[in-house]
Amino acid sequence: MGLKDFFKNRQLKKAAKLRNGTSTAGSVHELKTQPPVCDEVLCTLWAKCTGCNELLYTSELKKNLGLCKHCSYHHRVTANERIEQLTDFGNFIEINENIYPTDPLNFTDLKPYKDRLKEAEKSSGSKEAITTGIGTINNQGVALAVMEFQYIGGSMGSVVGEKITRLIEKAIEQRLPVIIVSSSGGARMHEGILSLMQMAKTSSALRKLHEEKLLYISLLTEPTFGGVTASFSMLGDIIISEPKARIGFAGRRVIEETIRQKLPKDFQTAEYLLENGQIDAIVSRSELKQYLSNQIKLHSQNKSKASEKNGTNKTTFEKLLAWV
Amino acid sequence: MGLKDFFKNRQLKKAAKLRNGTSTAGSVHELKTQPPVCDEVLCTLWAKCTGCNELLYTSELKKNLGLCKHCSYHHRVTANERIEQLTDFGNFIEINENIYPTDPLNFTDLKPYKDRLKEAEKSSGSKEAITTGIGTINNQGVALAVMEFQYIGGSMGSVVGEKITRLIEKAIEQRLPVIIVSSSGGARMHEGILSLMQMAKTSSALRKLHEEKLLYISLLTEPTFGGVTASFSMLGDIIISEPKARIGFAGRRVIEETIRQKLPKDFQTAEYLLENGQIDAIVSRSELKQYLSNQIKLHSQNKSKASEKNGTNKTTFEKLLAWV
Amino acid sequence: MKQNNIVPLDFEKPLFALSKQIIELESKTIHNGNKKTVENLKIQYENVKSEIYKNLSPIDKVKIARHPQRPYPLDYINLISPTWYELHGDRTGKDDYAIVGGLIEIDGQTIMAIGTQKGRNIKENQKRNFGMPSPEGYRKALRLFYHAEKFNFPVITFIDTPGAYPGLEAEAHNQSQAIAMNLRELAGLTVPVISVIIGEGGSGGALAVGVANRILMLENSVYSVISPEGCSAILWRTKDKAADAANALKITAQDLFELGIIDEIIPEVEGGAHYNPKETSQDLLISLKHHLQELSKLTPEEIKKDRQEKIRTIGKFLEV
Amino acid sequence: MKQNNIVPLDFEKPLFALSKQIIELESKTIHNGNKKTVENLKIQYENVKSEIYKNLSPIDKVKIARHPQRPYPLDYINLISPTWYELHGDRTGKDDYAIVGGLIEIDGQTIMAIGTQKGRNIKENQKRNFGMPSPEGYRKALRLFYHAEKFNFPVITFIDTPGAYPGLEAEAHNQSQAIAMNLRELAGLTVPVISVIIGEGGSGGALAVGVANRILMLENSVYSVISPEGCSAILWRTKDKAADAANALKITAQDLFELGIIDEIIPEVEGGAHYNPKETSQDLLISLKHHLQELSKLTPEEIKKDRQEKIRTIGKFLEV
Ligand SMILES: [Zn+2]
Ligand SMILES: [Zn+2]
Repeated sequence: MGLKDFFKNRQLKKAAKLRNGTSTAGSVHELKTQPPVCDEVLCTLWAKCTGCNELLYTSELKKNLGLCKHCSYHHRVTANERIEQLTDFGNFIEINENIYPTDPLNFTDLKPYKDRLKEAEKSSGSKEAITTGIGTINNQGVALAVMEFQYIGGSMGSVVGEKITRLIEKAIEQRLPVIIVSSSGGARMHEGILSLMQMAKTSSALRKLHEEKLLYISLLTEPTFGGVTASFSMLGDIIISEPKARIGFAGRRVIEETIRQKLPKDFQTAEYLLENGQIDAIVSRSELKQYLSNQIKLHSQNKSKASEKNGTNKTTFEKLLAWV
Repeated sequence: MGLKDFFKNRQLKKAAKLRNGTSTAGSVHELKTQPPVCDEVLCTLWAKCTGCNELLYTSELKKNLGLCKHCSYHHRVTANERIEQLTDFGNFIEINENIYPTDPLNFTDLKPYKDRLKEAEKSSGSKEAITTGIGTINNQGVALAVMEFQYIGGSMGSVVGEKITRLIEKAIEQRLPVIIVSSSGGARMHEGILSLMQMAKTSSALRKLHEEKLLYISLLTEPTFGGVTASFSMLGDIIISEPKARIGFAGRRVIEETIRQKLPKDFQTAEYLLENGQIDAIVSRSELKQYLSNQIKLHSQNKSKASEKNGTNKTTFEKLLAWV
Repeated sequence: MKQNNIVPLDFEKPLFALSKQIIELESKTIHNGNKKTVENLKIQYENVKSEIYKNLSPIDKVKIARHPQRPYPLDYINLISPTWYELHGDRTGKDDYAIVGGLIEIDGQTIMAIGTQKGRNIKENQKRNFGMPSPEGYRKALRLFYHAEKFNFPVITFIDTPGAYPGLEAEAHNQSQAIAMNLRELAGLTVPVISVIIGEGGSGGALAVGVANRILMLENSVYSVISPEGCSAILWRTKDKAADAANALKITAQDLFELGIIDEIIPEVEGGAHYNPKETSQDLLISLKHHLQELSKLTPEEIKKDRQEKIRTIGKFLEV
Repeated sequence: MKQNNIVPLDFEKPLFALSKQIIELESKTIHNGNKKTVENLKIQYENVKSEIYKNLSPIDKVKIARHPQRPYPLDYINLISPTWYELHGDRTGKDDYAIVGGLIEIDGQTIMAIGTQKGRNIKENQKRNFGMPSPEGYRKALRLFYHAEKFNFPVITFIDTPGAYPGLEAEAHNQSQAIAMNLRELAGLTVPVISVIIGEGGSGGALAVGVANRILMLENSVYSVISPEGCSAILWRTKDKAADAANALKITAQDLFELGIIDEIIPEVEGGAHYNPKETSQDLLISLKHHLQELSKLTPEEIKKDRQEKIRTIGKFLEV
């Protein structure tokens, strides 16, 4: 059995498993019924490492979570791959998957926004720049959002804002920790002021989450910029990043033009942010699931002590499904 | 009638006025029954301005609130003078005036601490490095503390900590705004760890005041350093300073020795602090009473709107006396 | 007809030329009877004027919004309040002059006023960084928001900024987090917050002091996710399509009102508020009083809920 | 008797000399029967040892507290917890390595651990600034205090610092305010706070992470309003009277226990914790568990009140 078949098989199994479990509105996540979506680099037999230029088997790269075996460079992965990497096998169910972008401003630049949306869906294999859902990480329930950079640069328009907001609301309802994996160029200009206001909307939802004292872990990945960094991404109780990811508010070029000087090479890297007190830790993708799992455990065990008598603390995926 | 007689007369009048008003535990503030205490500079006929070296009539200087008429340099004034400048004529009553320092560590350096205390009382005319009490500022009640730098460099030992703490507790009890006028070299070494802990004690009291949403204005005057700056002085809702006052945590010399470089001339001045975002405003002594009065009004009028029907908002000193 | 030393914008130039002609002709014709020509010119002037100002394009409004003589927050504060006690600093290392904050009074009530403040000349703009705040400015604002909540002061923010400053130190000091925290904490305030876009509402840098119960816009102000120039550069791949971008982005007060983002448009005098700051400020004051009055009927929890619900509904999408 | 590569302090030198003598003699006398001399020397050694360590002066304890091999916060954290997730940064521009903070576990309970951290060598000390925190370090700690309160984590602080850093940037960034805010906010926390002075408790810089429900001190640690050297320079007007100052200031664990400032003295092995960090850490852990257990019986409000009342009573004065 080739690797591709293996993946396909595995996904079909998951899909079956999920279908049996779900009887409510939430439908099974796209990932589970379609073959993995690859960008041009990853789908050819060989890929060149962005970090060290070495040639890598794409299949091997994929198996290795997108990490280069030579230099550990963290290549971008799709939202679906990320979800697969982080959640327990088969234990993720997408919510609010039927929210689609519109063209509220009737926006046209060199090309109509409507066309861009269609192209983005086709090239990214995703319906918008984010996937949200409920799943488990080492048997602990979690509300998870993962941004899809391939979809118009992971830009935040009304759909991204709405999906994140609903995910947070769901987390509050179900007392779940929230994890958001960011990767974005910022706000989506084509939706004008409406996209700007999604910064306020998501932050306002996080204010409620904060008051509810629920954990929010923000994971920053290559690249995270603009209105996304300047709203939900920087509001984590714990903020972590993958190594070498570029993160900032303004783009490097804009800053260089403004201040008329060259910026240091490591400027706006995860390492720079750590040095400048902006993030809690840099976590390698290979340790990410364990890290998140342990943080969730550490942040829930004191509270759960009181409710110990009520039995085990573990979240079964079946319990979660009932909530969706 | 000479100026000195005028002052004396005025004080006696105040004392009489106060005595008539008070029938409770609080006793009349020292200021009202003793002649004003002058340091060497102020009590001679002429004084040399610290700011511009011009010669000034000390009597005129005093009348001018300690400000040089040539360069506006703000000369240090005693706690009693400060109280007189800020509160309404005759409307200040000292509280907790019968708390005296002891020598808990039996401390002796080149001289016993006990001797230093006696000398300090003699040279400063004050019983400790602070005077606290209740008064009115333009008919608005206020809990006021004024530090006396002449008393062992305004250092904070157990008495200063206790008096400030009690004043804050009184303010909470009587729903009064708090004003603390700082002038201090820091903690009083001769009381060792006990003096250090006064930083925690006063800050803890301010935490309660904060929760009670009562206004606290901190006025920094030449000089304010060390454990005083690093506790109650920097915790004002509003923090203001007199012009050119030197304020900081570590002393200039210590820093120069540590970093082995000369410090900028304006380092640790009020102007430097304003530039560096540490204080709200620099207020000239001649405008200080009006400034404080207006801030108190601004901070009380929204709340009092609700209680408008209950009649006037003004605090009579008689009301205050009943609380002491 | 006198332009009060107002610097004309490009589209106003015909008007200024006409005005000059009339004035010249008038002084010449005092003693000969050539009144008819002047009368005609005056009629022409009025026609041109109403046509120009009736048909302002979005990019024209951008120009008015950025007019160097446009009133700034401190001008409005000065015109609407008898009191102004500025409060300075973030308490941790800097006083950012691109953001001003302090106490004002409206109807005997204390208000926390915050504004993004541009400079009037080069020197002042160096100090105020052309109205582009640093993280420390946003943190100063946050401190003052908390202060306002503690003492039950409604908050009014006056917004006129090209955006948050894109600089090295700004990034090093976490501009993103400073803005994000303001968004979150503004959403949670239990005192009324009213924001007024008085000039340029520049993206996240404006929103960071603009999460409010009521958002008002002056008639000729604009509010956008990105500057027309920036949008042009990115989407049109040229800097010359700013006018097109300004159209496409829907950034005028009228657009935002129609999109349901803002609550009220404050009228300006013909040509813009800089022709008569006093009049505009009085209209603004009336509106502020009205909204303050309305919001004063709500409990603290209701005020917070009102704001959060307002924000919650923003966004257009299709749900199937 | 083996000194495990411990660097001797001046007053320990006779002991180290004896030890060396014994070891040399022992190796020589294995084959001849000169056991008696060795026995005598060993008895002498024990006598000298007990005399030295029984009569440690305050300044001797200062030396032990500053011993370059003394265990630091990260050593204790490593020895008492299976878990250590360090959390970095103040979120506004700097991660101060002179203060470390993160999550540990004790008895299956999550604890927020904060420590002032010195470096072991020159390079590490450059990074950690000899354990002297900057304002950013205190603000990182404050962020973590709030984090702890939000998630119901007790806080344990490990204190070993000469004091807050007296530097230009530290003043520019408002060292005073950073310390003061920590004092105030620590006083208000509703989760248990336990502080352990494990080495030098240096003035306000130590107190800024030391306002606690329970204050523990290791036997040879010191806690003072000013360093003995600083006190000597100011009050004796010479740097040579540090020993006298150390006496006068009452800075040892025993002194502070008698003054009612601290709640418990954790014993160290003879000579100091650096002779056996493991043993000291186990004693510390037992004590921490005990106090955590006790404090867990209180409600959040009681925890806060307990701390505030403890602080409230400190101070000696005469009231007539
Ligand atoms: Zn590589
Ligand atoms: Zn002078």
